[in-house]
Amino acid sequence: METIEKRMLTGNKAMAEAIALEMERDPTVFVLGEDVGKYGGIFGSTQGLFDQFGADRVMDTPISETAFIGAAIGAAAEGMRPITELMFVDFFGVCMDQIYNHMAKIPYMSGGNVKLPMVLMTAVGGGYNDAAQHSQTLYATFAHLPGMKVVAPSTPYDLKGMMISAIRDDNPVVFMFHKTLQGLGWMDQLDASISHVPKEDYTVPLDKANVVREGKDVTIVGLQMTMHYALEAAEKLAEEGIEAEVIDLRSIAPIDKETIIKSVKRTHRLIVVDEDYLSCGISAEVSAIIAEEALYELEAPVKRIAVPDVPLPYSRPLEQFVLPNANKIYDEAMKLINEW
Amino acid sequence: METIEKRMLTGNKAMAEAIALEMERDPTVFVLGEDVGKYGGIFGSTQGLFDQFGADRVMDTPISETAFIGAAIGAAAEGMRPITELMFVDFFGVCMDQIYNHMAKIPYMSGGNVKLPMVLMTAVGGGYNDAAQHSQTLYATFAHLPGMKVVAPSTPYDLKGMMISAIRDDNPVVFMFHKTLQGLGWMDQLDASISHVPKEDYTVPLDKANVVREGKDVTIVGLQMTMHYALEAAEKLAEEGIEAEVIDLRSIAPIDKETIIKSVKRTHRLIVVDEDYLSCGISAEVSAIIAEEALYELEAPVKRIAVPDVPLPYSRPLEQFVLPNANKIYDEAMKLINEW
Amino acid sequence: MSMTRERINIPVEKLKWMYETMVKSRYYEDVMVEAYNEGKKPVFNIGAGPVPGEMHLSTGQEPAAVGICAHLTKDDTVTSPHRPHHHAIAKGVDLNRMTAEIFGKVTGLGKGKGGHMHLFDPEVKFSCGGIIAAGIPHAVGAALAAKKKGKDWVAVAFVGEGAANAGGFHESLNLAALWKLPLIVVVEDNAYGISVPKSGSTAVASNDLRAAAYGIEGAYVRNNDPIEMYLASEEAVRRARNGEGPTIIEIETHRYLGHFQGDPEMYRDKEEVPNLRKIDPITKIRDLMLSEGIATEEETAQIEVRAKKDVDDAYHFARESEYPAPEDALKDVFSS
Amino acid sequence: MSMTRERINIPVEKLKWMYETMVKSRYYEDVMVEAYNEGKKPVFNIGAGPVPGEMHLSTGQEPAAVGICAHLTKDDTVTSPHRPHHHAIAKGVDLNRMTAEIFGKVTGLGKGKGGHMHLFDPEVKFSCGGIIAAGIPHAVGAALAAKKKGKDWVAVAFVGEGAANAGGFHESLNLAALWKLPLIVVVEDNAYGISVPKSGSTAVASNDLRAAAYGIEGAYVRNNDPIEMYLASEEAVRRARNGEGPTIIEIETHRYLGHFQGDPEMYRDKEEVPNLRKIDPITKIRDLMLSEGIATEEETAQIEVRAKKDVDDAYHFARESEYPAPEDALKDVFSS
Ligand SMILES: Cc1ncc(C[n+]2csc(CCOP(=O)(O)OP(=O)(O)O)c2C)c(N)n1
Ligand SMILES: Cc1ncc(C[n+]2csc(CCOP(=O)(O)OP(=O)(O)O)c2C)c(N)n1
Ligand SMILES: [Mg+2]
Ligand SMILES: [Mg+2]
Repeated sequence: METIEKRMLTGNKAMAEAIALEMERDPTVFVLGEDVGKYGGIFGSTQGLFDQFGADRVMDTPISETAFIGAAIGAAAEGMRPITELMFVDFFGVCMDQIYNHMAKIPYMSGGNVKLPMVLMTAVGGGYNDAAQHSQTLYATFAHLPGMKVVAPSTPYDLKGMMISAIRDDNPVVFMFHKTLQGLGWMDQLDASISHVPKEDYTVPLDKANVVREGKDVTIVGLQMTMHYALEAAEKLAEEGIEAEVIDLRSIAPIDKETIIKSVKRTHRLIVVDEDYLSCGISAEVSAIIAEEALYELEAPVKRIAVPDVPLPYSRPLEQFVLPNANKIYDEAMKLINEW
Repeated sequence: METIEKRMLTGNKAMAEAIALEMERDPTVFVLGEDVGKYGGIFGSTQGLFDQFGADRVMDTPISETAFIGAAIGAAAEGMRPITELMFVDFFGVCMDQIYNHMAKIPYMSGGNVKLPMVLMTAVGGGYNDAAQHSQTLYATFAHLPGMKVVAPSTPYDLKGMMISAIRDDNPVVFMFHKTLQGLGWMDQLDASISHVPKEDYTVPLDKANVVREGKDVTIVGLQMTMHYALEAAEKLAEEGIEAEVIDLRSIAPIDKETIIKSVKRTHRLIVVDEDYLSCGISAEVSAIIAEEALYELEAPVKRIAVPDVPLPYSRPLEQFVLPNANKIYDEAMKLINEW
Repeated sequence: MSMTRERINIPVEKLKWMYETMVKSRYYEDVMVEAYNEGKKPVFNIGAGPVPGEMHLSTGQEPAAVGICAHLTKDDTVTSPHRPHHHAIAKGVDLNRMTAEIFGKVTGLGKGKGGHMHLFDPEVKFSCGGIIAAGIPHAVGAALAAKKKGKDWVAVAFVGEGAANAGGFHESLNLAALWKLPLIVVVEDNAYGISVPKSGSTAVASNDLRAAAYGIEGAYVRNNDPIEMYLASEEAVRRARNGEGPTIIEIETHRYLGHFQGDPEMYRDKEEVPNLRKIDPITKIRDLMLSEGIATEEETAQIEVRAKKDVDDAYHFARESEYPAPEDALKDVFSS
Repeated sequence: MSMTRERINIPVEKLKWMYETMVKSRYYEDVMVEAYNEGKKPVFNIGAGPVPGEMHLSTGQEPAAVGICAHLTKDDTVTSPHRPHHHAIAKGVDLNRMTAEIFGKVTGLGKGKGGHMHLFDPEVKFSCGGIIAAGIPHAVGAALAAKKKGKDWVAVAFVGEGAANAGGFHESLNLAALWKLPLIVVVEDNAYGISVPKSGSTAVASNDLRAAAYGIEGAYVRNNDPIEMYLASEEAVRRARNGEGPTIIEIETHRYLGHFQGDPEMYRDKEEVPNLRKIDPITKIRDLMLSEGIATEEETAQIEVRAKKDVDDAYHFARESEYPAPEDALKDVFSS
């Protein structure tokens, strides 16, 4: 029997390692953002980088998201490869103009003559009672607007591999990492937030969904926390003899239609689970793709589970009520299978 | 034969008249925004108000959207009823934080103890080659985020009636008016941008779609320009003996599901036409609603026609290629009916 | 801190009120720290215990709040950022309902929907929020509303020194100065924005200098001194009520605790806080009142008892209150 | 305008370059106005004709552009707002491809995707955009890149006086000052932001005063004077190249035309523009060169011919170019 040594890393360390490897390889890569220096990023995304690379390449900024994200754009246009952090995605409203009107559009408006090889990383997600302004995922807010690749990895392995891909990509990439999947010591301890991560550099594509569990009875599409909930629900469903196929969406722009369609052709049932708001969300998009391109494969309505168009409430019973979880998925899957 | 005198108003005059009536009725109503004073609003939404009400109630602001929209929030919290204008919706990125994290959430976060009776009006739409930063509708960007009512009226009648409703509503209302439907002298002259508008005040609800043409063969849902294109397509389809039902969505948050579902139950076919981007757009939402709540009514896949996830290009042939129009709707309707 | 009677040119009742309010605020946070840590030991988990989520405490920063709120009535508006307790208490927010809100209870100011960063008490015109600098425009709006109503009400926006580099700070001050609105922006310079020292975020030494960019008055208060804060505020509030426009007041103050609870504080010297605590403004004001014969030991003891009782009552009210029903999450998005 | 030889302490070649560039810029816009109006008469329709969409002309504002660009090389960066022609021309943007872009042709700088408000010429590090103040951070980033690369390149961000009240102005200047970046912000005070006069938008008389908020240098150039602009810029560029940090230069300039073509201009006096045209800087610099013996009539005539030929060539290049294929709209979202 061969023993494989598993190198276990938390999500945040996987991300930071990816950045470190690219910074070693490429002197044009640098990081700027609030508390990315000594602090190592509020959610640990830059842990250790300041010590390794110093203040010139890991730059703390003032609370001036418009200026420093805009500066990243300006630096990228001059051939640098900046990685900038928007501390919580919830803060997008103070700097979205730079993100969506400039970062995302300049390559297009210039007819491809200006490239912006930059990464905008940002923390998403709730579930720890941080209330309406610090708990959102806002996946669709970014996926709706053209010109940026948008990814939301769910495992330490993907966090590293997709970060390396993002840094090397010549296009602007919005890299959403989920706080609870960073494996931080001061948050919920989740098995999923720590796993084997190879030491060397490797890439994971930015446009491919991942079938993380195969099954024939129902397709459950999720991303980040909702993908893990889907896996949990799938275990329970398996006990009832129901085999759920679980897809980790990972990339939300562009979205990997093929993988989803192929799966629905196999299972004929679809549930989309999303920690973002319901209306005009990723769950709507996946549902619409199927309604347009694989309608006749469906043997039941497409079910969406998402935050029901209310701001994230603070109090625990309220927040738990609106967030998706494994039980809700299980219940809906049972209904889809039994009632249709 | 009775003669009815028709009072023909352009869209912008209908809006301005609504505001004037409410300002006369209620001293707490006031307007603030860029060039809303002497200029009368770049798209005429405040035409004549400065002369009638003076600089204290029709306030020009600096180019400081965060400050003046935030100030509208602060004034609304103190019992005023501000109407504020974001000149082009495309500029939302410099002030979205005030809009979605504060205006939209304070009522909820305060448990209903703070009301924000305010209107944020904004111009949307392209088609006149104003390029990527001045041509968007961004309907879904607003509809995705909870806590604001979002409306997009398509006719002078509705512009007036919905504006009056919006001003009287105790909730924040985002009021999107389409530039081309304002009936301005310096833009495309469209029959639809001028119509009969009663002199007195009246209200049109903020949460009801409008069946503007009845038909039994296919439902076409549109809003603003795409609704007018749908009507045009319906005329052509009628020549082929196909009766399209056209729904003017009007309200995008909350969305009037019932009207759409009822229509699909009658026609069994659905096309959604949207001047916004495709992914995670209103077109996805409407499609997902049907896939979830009326799937078995469908006799053909749900077709979405929207801007294909590219920034709006400047050059005429390029822009025309990505925007919806009556011909595209006609062609898709023919396909839906002939191929399924 | 002003050490001679002649320098204490402020009414004795105000001084006592400031003392009582600082004691209350400090004790309130002592109680909250303990509640916050419940369920978070031995392993800290931000989402566990009766008070989950982020918790930003103002212990050490009380002078900023009391020095200006001593001049305000309930008709004046206060907006506050993510670190709001001292402002809320100084503005007279209902302590029971505020505490219940922080515990996520249905009796809270926001029925449990807001939490510690989102406290709204329209009765005393107090609000706060978690987005840096976002409260300043709201104060501008309140000041505008006051002007429109012909009242002499003022609006005070509290922000940290880090917030003075956000775009909203600039836009708001320009607008308020342009319209000569009764706005006062109080910048609490507690030396850090999370881990970033002021010198790492701010191109000028102090933010009162930025008043020049708006043609308004600026003042800098040193040494976390509540009396100097009172005096600077008196002048600013007077000008605002008189229609003379906005003021920026920056106060040097001290954050004794982490940015939020759970902050490892690797970015500052371990000696820093112990040294700051040695020059604590509450102790100093108490010593001053005693040495100057403004209050007796009995009186200060009475004040302390009263302040603590208010807090203890609020704490019990909060703990004994019910949680909202889960499905209430769907209510209050829109009012009808 | 400086009227004595001794005040003209700038190299003759620079003076001639400024003259030529101003003539070119002015003539360029004369040509563009005509092209813009094609298809828009008798009824103006913004979407009609060979040059549709908004058109913001800089006629009258040439001194701001030439005075500073005289000090720049193609390694220096310029970012410009919605009113970019004079900056683009002064920075040496490829006039053929720029014009083709404005006509929406496939030979344009952006293959027809950008248009007049979105001109990008990376060869000379020029860009512009339609969102107020949004180009300043890009210039900060270019300045940061220069510093990281150890070059003495500078970055110049042009904005209107209206833009100085936007949050991005403040954030960018603080950041650049903090990091001592080689940034120069040129504020073109043309008295209006669309219809709003400076006094209706700006709490201070001039934006150089705002330098105090960042501990940097500020300068105000009066009377739309290209020579004074040259001198103020010389100093600012020198400091920037020396690592001495950013500068704000505001210049009093004049917008002869509407905010955009089609602007009814009800907000300003009908006499205003005719009076401004009487003190036109191009005429004045020409008269000066002649009266001071710096150039002869023949030379100025030659300069004018050359400038106009460049423009005419560009115009013909643009008109004769093809439109992009409609389906090209789907390309260039991502590069591979
Ligand atoms: C727009 C925005 N950016 C970043 C943050 C994250 N954040 C919360 S508090 C804080 C530091 C604030 O510093 P300062 O203004 O000095 O206030 P202090 O915490 O010192 O009281 C930051 C960066 C935020 N809440 N909002
Ligand atoms: C963020 C933003 N707000 C508003 C506008 C609309 N707008 C375009 S130009 C302009 C006026 C700009 O004034 P100024 O900065 O003085 O430049 P000028 O037009 O005078 O050259 C405005 C308000 C915009 N483009 N972007
Ligand atoms: Mg601070
Ligand atoms: Mg101007």
